Amino acid sequence: MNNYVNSYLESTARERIERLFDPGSFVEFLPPASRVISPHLGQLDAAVAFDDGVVVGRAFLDGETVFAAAQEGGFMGGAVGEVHGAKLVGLLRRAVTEKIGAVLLLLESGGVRLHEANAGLIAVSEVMRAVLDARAAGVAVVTLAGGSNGVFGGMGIVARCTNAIVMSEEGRLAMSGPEVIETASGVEEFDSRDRALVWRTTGGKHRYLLGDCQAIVSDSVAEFRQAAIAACRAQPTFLCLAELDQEQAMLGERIERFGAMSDPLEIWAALGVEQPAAIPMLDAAQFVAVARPRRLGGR
Amino acid sequence: MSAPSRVWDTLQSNRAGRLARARSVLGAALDGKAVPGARIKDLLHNVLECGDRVCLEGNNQKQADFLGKALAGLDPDRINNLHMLQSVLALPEHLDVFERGIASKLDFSFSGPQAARVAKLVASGQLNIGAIHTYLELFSRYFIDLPPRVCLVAAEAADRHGNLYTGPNTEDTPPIVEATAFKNGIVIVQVNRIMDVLPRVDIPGDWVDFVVCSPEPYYIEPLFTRDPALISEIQVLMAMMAIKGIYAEYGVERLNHGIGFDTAAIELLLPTYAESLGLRGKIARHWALNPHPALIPAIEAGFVESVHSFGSELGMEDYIRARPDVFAVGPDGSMRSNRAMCQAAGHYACDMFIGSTLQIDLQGNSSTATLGRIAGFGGAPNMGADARGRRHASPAWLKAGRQAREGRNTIPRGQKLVVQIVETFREHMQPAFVDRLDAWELAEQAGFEIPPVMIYGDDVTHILTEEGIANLLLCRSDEEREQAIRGVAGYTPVGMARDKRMVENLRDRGIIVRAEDLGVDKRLATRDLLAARNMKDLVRASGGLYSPPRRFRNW
Amino acid sequence: METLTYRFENGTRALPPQPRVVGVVGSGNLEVLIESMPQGGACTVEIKTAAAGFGATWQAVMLDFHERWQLMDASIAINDMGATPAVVSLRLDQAVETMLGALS
Amino acid sequence: MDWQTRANAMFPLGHSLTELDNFLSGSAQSGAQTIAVVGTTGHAPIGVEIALAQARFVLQTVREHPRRPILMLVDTAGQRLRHRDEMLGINSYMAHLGKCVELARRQGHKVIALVYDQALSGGFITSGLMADACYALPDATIRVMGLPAMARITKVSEQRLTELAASNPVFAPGPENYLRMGGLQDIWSGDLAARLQEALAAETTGDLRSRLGQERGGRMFAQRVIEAIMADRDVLAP
Repeated sequence: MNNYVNSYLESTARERIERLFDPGSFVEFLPPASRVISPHLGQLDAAVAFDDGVVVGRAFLDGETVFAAAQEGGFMGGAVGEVHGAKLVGLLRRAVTEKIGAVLLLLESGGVRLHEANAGLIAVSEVMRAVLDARAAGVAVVTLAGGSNGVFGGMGIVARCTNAIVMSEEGRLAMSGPEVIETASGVEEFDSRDRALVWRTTGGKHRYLLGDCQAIVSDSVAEFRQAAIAACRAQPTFLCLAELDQEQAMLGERIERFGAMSDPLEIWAALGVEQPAAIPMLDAAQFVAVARPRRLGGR
Repeated sequence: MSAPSRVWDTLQSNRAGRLARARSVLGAALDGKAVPGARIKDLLHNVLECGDRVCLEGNNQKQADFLGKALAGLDPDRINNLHMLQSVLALPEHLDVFERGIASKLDFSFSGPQAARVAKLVASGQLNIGAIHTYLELFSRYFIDLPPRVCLVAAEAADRHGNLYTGPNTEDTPPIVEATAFKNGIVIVQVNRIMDVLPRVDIPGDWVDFVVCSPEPYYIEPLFTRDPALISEIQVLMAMMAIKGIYAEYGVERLNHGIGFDTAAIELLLPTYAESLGLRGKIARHWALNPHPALIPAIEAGFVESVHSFGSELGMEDYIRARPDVFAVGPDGSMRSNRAMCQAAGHYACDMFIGSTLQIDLQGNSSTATLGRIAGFGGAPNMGADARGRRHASPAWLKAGRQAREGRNTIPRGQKLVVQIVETFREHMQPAFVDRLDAWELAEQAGFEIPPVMIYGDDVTHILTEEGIANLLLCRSDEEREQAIRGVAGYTPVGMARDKRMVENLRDRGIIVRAEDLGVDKRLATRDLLAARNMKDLVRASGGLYSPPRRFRNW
Repeated sequence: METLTYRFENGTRALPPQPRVVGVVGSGNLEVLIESMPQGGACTVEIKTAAAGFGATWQAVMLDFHERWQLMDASIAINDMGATPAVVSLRLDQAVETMLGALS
Repeated sequence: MDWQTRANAMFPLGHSLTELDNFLSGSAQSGAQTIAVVGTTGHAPIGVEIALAQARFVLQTVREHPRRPILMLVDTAGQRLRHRDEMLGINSYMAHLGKCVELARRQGHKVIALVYDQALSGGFITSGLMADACYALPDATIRVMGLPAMARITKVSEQRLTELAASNPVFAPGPENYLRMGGLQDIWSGDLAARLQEALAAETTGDLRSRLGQERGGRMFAQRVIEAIMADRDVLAP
């Protein structure tokens, strides 16, 4: 009966921060009392939030000092505006100057905030550059994705620029939302109401099997914490040609092997999963036992 | 004096004429009772006559959608002025028949998804409403003054003789077919498949005239599936108050629940909160209820002993089959539902109905009608009404009756508990409490003789909101009743206009009860208390037997 | 958006210095930021709400809140997206309870 | 605006660009330098294949032509909106392209981009916006979403949006707005070959776009927020 407190999905951004890091250790940068709100939402008669939908600051994780950011999916779907994006950039740059070991990005976002679309788009690319700059400076950048809004749009790209991604099955990682695809290309292309298909296509288990995320945990803040501790210790953090060549090969292989398939179930079968239809009901530990030997890019 | 000789078999000869026309036009294409799907319009054009009363099976769950589409595609020059009889208008083609001039009159119960379009067609004069009924009332009229000349129904499967297997979703089929067949009407059935041997016979073949195998299985709506992830803390609080303040207070053992998240929260609190109060075996043992997935944890925890259902629910088939002690199942192991029987059971055999609504006025009348939408009622009014014909006693029924009659010189008698559970504001800050129901204006606009009230105030015994419970049984005057309602109406204009002193007096007398008066600890009112917090928890609770429709999954 | 402000004088209960924010600015929800600051003993409230026309409701909700807690030298700022009074009261109580809890 | 015309104007000394399925690549001569050119044509939707093809070209350039400048030519309708692309993880392909560009930069390749026709949302993030400096032609289209669609989503009337767009560059389409916000280094006009040579010769150190946006008055908060966090201040500079 006590799982709720522990559910990552049901926690707000602030609750995730409070529960994931060492108790009481979080110190927020530009906290809500600073009232650094979006300068653009007001003129469009939209509600603002005192933190512009992202909490950033310093904390201890298992005794180590880390930086952390958590996007609030409940506020405009976690979408990135000018201030929101700049908070992420500032955090990542400060991690470099203060030589912080790791930055944890608790992402939950639909991507660019349409009310301030140009600023959001530029900001997302600035976040990307800042993530890669941090990695080049030896800072491990780790993404946690387990919120109900998923990690979409530009933030889906940002996530894949980080060192490692930890997901829950309920978490989603993709580019365009199913509703956007349905609107643009028709319900035959992607039925956004078919949630089983949506999660098969974008959810944590599929991403783990494809090698897009490095760890999968159940929807528990405690499990995210353990996986985050492990991910922060992984080295090296910087990009090199060999690694990108390897990624190039893996992504090419993906198109070759699975490009003609139309449902993730076929991909899972092709990866050697004996009962693909049974995958969705497995809990995280059972799933990892089945998936780890068969997934792409496995480590 | 010689009286002109009267003909006594016009219905039979008319029926014979229709059958002969159909046989002649279909010729060799007619194989016993089986009509090829491609010839459905030929069949309908020939068995139907202008002005016929036609009952199209369609309720809030299963739909004879293939036949409905065919009907909507008929030639209005040949077939027009039909009088449609329908439990529920759910699909667009249910209204296309009016728009295209094939039908002109309608008697029905519920039109939720199409309510706005109904209102438009009424306004334009293309649709004349006979009356809006409750389910039981409409079924009853099929046998008295509205027997269908032709009915178009849906079944899971048929055999060569026209015997029907309706399976878990039997629902409305039996009364429709019986009313039609035994008044010399024509019974046409769409089936998903034709089998040599049926799993069981739900409708005997000699009541059935034509069977058509539809290219797609009939449409079915998972109407009673509520994702626990969407239950709010406020709903948890209200559910705690309901369990402690009403279920436990009256010892309610036999009951019916409405469809919303408020009652889903109660179902999910039985194995946790109610268990902690030691209520297992004492409350909520026997149900008239669709197989709500949210009931699974309470069934597994041993709270629920029996459930009889109006219809089935998509994805619950295997679970039901595996719990034959709880659900009504046939010799084949699958469920048998029956809307008419379950409505009667809900009315006469249950001690309590609890459900939500959209608007409540100062007399306690409640309505789901809103402007521009003619939505109807469904089953709630049959459940949510005192069964004045009831004669058997039970502790809950007697206690309610005692409270209503205390201090009055009347003969002892029980009363049904009818509870309306609402948050004082719905989403978008729509107040649930109003001085005047929208139903009045709707009635004026549509020319109804009476406003479409879902549950009459004099049947309502309790109103439960996040602010408290108003026990209307204990009110002794209209004024007390009004203040009791205002006293739980929160910050709505109705609530803020309360007489504070009188409300405090009602509270002292236990007519208004707050969470703290009940000893309900508000700090416990979190989603933690739900026995399942998401769909997957429900699947786990069912031991993997419940298989939710795809749109309810996030896996 | 509509802005509403209220001021309740003569509170008796002081808050710890650390500000507190609870809730989320999402549909049917709100965020509440409570800060301790000198206000001559008063508790001030500023509400920015997406649901216009509910001034009387807000006033009643905030008056009851003040009667429950009697905060002094407190500033309450709210960003609201159509939360019902039940949710508003819940969030306000949560915010104060966590702040006062932090005191003990 | 076909790419050949643009290419001929930009590379009067010659080029070997080839186009296959909207994927453009090759080398070109700009003044005394040989540069690598990669991009897309025909408002290409960026799907997994074309993202990967661009990445392959960038990696090949890094491997075979150390320090050779890279010019990205942008013409895209945004990311491809298909179930298949999402199933294969299109965000990983986009990110991979971005990382390859980053690698090139770190290995001493100057990377500039030119929006010669159209740059829409997702297709732009990992191409033009990953360059050291991004430029655009004056008649280029740059946007996330058009005003009519934005009006539907934000429920603010199109007329009101148009009025607001006159003073605030934050949501309305157009290269001028991106210039003011620092997203574009400059808008090219006149002699394209000369502009290209100037751009290749320009110094670039790090990502200065938020500062540019502030200097140009189009993005007044981003830089101040970044600075406040870096300096551990709870208030923004005025």
